[in-house]
Amino acid sequence: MTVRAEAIAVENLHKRFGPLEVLKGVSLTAHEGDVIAIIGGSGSGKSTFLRCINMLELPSAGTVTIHGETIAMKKDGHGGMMPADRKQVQRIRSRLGMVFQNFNLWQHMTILQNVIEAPVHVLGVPKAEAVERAEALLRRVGLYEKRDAFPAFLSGGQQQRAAIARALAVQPHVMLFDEPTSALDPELVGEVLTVIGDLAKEKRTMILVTHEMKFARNVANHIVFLANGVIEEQGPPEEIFGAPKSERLKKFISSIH
Amino acid sequence: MTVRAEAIAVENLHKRFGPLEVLKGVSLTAHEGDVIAIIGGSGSGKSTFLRCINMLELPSAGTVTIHGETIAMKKDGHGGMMPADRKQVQRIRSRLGMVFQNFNLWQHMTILQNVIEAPVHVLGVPKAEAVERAEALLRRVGLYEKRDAFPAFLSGGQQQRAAIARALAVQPHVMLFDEPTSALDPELVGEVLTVIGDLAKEKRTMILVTHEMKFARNVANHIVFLANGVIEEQGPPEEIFGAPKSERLKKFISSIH
Amino acid sequence: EQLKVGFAAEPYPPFAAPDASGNWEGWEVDFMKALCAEAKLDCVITPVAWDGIIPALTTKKIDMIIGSMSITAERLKTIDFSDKYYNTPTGIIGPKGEDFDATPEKLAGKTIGVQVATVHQAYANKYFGEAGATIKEYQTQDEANNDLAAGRLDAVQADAIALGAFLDSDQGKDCCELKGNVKDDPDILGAGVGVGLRQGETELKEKINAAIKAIRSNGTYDEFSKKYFDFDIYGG
Amino acid sequence: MSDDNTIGAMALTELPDRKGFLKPHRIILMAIAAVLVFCAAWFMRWDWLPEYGWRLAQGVGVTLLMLFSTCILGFLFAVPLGLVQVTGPWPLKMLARGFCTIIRGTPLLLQLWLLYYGLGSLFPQFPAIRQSFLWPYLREAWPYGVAALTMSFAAYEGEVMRGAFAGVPAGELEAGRAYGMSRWTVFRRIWLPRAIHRALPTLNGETVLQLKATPLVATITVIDVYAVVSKIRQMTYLTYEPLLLLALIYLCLTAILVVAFRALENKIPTRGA
Amino acid sequence: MAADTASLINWSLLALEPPGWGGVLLAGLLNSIKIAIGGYSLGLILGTGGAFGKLYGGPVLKDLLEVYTTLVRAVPELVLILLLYYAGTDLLNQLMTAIGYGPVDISGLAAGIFVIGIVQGAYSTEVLRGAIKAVPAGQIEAARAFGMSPGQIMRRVTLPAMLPHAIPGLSNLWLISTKDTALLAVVGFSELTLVTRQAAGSTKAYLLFFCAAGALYLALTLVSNVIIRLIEARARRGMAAPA
Ligand SMILES: Nc1ncnc2c1ncn2[C@@H]1O[C@H](COP(=O)(O)OP(=O)(O)OP(=O)(O)O)[C@@H](O)[C@H]1O
Ligand SMILES: Nc1ncnc2c1ncn2[C@@H]1O[C@H](COP(=O)(O)OP(=O)(O)OP(=O)(O)O)[C@@H](O)[C@H]1O
Ligand SMILES: [Mg+2]
Ligand SMILES: [Mg+2]
Repeated sequence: MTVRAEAIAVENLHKRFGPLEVLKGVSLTAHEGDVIAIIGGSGSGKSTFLRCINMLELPSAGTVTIHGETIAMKKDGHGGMMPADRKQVQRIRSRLGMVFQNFNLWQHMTILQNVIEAPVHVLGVPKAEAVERAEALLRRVGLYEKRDAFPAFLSGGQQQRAAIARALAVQPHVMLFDEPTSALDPELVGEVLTVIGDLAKEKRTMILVTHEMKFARNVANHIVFLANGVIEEQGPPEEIFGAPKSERLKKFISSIH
Repeated sequence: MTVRAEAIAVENLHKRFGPLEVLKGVSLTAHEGDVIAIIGGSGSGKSTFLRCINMLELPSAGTVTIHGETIAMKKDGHGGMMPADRKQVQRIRSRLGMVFQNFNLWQHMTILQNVIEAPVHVLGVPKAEAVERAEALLRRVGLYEKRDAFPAFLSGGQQQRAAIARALAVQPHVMLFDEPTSALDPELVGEVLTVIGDLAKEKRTMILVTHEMKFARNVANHIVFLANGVIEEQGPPEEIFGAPKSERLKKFISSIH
Repeated sequence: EQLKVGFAAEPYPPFAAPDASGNWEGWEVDFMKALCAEAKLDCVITPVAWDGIIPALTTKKIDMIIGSMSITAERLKTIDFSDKYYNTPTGIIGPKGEDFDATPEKLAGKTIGVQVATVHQAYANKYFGEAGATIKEYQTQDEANNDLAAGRLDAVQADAIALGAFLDSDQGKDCCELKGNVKDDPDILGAGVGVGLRQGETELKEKINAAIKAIRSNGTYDEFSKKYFDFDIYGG
Repeated sequence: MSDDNTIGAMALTELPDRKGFLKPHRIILMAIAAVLVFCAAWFMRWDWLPEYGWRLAQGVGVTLLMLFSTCILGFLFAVPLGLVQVTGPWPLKMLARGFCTIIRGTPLLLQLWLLYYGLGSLFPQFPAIRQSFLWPYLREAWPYGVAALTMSFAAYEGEVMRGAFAGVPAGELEAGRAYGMSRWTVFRRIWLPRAIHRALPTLNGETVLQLKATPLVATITVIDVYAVVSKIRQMTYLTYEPLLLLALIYLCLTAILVVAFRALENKIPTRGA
Repeated sequence: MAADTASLINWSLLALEPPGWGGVLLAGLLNSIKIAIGGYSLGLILGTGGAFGKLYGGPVLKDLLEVYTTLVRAVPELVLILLLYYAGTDLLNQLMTAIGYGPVDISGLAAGIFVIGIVQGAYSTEVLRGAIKAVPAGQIEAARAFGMSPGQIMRRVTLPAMLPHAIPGLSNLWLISTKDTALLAVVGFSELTLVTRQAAGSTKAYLLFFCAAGALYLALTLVSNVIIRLIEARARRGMAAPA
């Protein structure tokens, strides 16, 4: 397992919101091709952890290393930390593809424009090339026909697939998913999970927060159970779901079904 | 059964909306103390029938008799009919208590004001007396504490109970209910049905359109099954639910469960 | 350097009013042209709302005022004036057939229109207002005249020449007549009309005084005045 | 166009809330403001104030009289204007819509002058009018001011009432009919109060806008507070002081209006928002 | 007096060539439009800055902007125009003198644009602030997650995304700015209303000229409405039809 390069390494991450310490020292390493699923109860800090990775939330302590490059942090004067170099953060962010629970597609752009936006305006890819790649991606997620529609006119499942295409368009080192299906009507969940499952088969590095246990089990090669701001237990899916050790995890798994 | 006086008699009611004939000759008699439940598929004309009784929709043909008084109709010149005497309609309406699917409480009045509005401004009851009666009614539906609240601050179930109190306040000969629970969250349905069930026990004359079959069965002494604008079948609940005769009714009942 | 000459934006015939092509014309326009030519100044007409014309001068939006502005002690506290360039009596007009004259006793109880921020306003308030007349103030002389014709006023007090022009017009001919000139009060009505200037600009003031003297003596003044008046407007 | 949410942006309809108002930087800002006010009081000329105080008060009275009379009158017209546009027969509907469009499409100042100088100068040409009992009023300026401001308020508020009437849920009106109310009772007891309630926040903004429109009547010789201040400016030749005082007066009047409306709105609470 | 009634419909007074006053009116209208466009644009710039300042600025900036918008929205335009017209140009001149330049010449047009712009700036601050607040936070977060810089986020996401929400308010502002130009008549600026008054005063055909000016303003409004509707249809393409 160690021959593969490290894609992401998070060291001893802490995050507090005022008096509330949400993450109390979380460390996690993802190698190239890893698919890591983060599970845990509501409010356990899963989203916060994911958002700390690309600095949408600023960690209170700890380091994040993406592809060997550690995000430089400095004290912000209020007892917290802030990025030392904003340019570095922007560069690193552009190499992480994030998919949100609420899709967050830009409503004033067509689907195609959504997908080419970051390649063209952040990475500086020539427009023609970006369009070509975007069309290939849209075909892949089954939205080629809808490329000129505006997001508001698509179903939730279609919007989420467009959001995945948008994230893939920056050719990210790592894809981050925050509960990509929990805002969808039950009948639309399947189409999105299929797309994500296909990505996993291609050995794309992914970290995903999900409530879909069956899906996590099938798709991930590593499961992380977060509880109370720490990693309570982690391991391959068979162990976590088949032979959970900690009481908390046992309770969590039984509560799901 | 015939010793009781006739509360409502509808004769051969027709109603068309443009080219669409929604009611194709419906006759129904309710005696004092009857609780009649009207069931039927969506679009079968249940609401239209109920609304024709108090002339919220004008019937295209047929007569409506309330407590022996037939609403006088005349031709309106467009091939339809209209009430010959608007005052008569207003008088008769004020003796029918209608409860709507969406409650339709007046949002700019408190609950108490909603309840005394019609007695004071239509029937001319002195205000003090109306308030006294209204408070008794509100106590009965369990809303006495909320009497000075505005409708927007109540739950759906509370609003519907207030609407029932409002309808009772005019001391109606007949209560008309149009799907009183279908706009409510499932957990709120019970409280409203309890109130209606209590009214039924007091032998108050009621006609109610409902989708709650179990409730209809328990509460009504007569079930009317409307399909395609005609009464396909009617009878006591045991017969209708226990031994439906027509194919349509059989299919309808099986589709419900 | 261009000098901006403030004119009241409201028409004040026959002294200054814009015509249909937007050009300003009238006696004061001719006077300004002669004056600036004589003093070798490059002048442009800048219309300014009359009731804000003094602030406009002090805040340097304009450099002088040629607006039939009488030289009064009150104004001299704020601005400076050149020597007078014309002087005429103050008259009162009223509807034909009504019997009154320009005395406070006869005007008591009547409504008198004046242009705002003029010596006439101050005079009317002091002499007629105190005697029981109602003084109504207008942004422009023209509107006061118009309201007199429209029957909303009983009398209008203003410069006799401006009133004369109105009485000669179609509108004024039918309705109104001169009721007389008011008793003079130099403290309020001032010692004639002068060019308004900022205080302390003595150089400009001297130039203008010299120019006024020059056009008076070389006949230019009389020449353009003839076009408008058949008497000597410079006054005694 | 959605006027309702725009009016909040046009006219001040909210005042800063009191809780959490005092923060360190605010204290410094307020100190600076105090110094500015002190400088204004000290270095500018205010000696004329006592002399004109009474006239200013009268001017404020006239301004408020103008405001309230035209708002009330205008509102009375606005109700039928709005109603007709929702339910009226088409000729009336077109008429009402045309009226609103024309008034809203032209400057109030122009309307005012059109009435006073234009229409007003026609009247005396008809002896019948000149001899009628109306003539003493038609001679005055204020009826024209009231007329113009009323029409303006009616047109803007008529548009608002149209939206408010149309927005009352049909079910509530139907409930009224179902209880035997006559059409008039439904209108009087349900439709109108409900529409007014809906329009109240907008009404607040419109009233503030109307207050800000009142000084225009000074241009047709009505002596409101603006006219008094203009007069002070001419008598004293001061450029800034009277105008600053005038701004302050309007600021206070606006604040009073906003507070009053807030109290009115709170009588019938609405949920959310 | 009969002559006056006849002059009511003396259409030749409106002829474009002198002695008709039509040309003067049109020139006035052109001036009005220039000021309206200038003032509106200046207001938009101020408003954009103001809105971002109010939303994302420091506490002091926020409070100062609050004072600005409160004052402007509570005081009549007529008073503001007088204050700004005198004080604004006075201050500018003093400033220029203080830093060594002589007093600058401020044309009536520039002063008019400045005054209308300041007033409009306060209104558009509020309109734009509301519109920006209506942009879902997630859309901006998504832009950050893709590594856009703050400037890019504003240009590429925030501004275009808020446009549909801002357009009704901004169109109203435009209509207000065309009508507010009439107030500059009180400072003697020859826009449409003042030249109308001059024309009416000179010819005594008050009714005719005021009606003519009214028609011009109305035409301006109606034409604007058509254009606004086109713009709105375009800007709202991405919005689902209201339910
Ligand atoms: N911006 C914030 N300010 C204050 N508290 C926050 C903030 N964001 C999150 N929290 C708190 O941090 C805790 C963890 O939140 P987080 O969203 O990470 O949980 P989660 O595991 O993603 O839960 P869920 O499964 O419900 O999404 C919660 O208690 C939440 O209330
Ligand atoms: N005002 C109207 N104009 C035209 N058609 C109408 C109108 N009201 C009802 N209809 C039509 O009449 C038919 C019967 O409507 P009605 O509301 O009475 O059905 P319903 O039995 O109450 O159905 P549901 O159970 O869905 O409430 C429907 O096809 C409906 O579309
Ligand atoms: Mg989460
Ligand atoms: Mg129904």
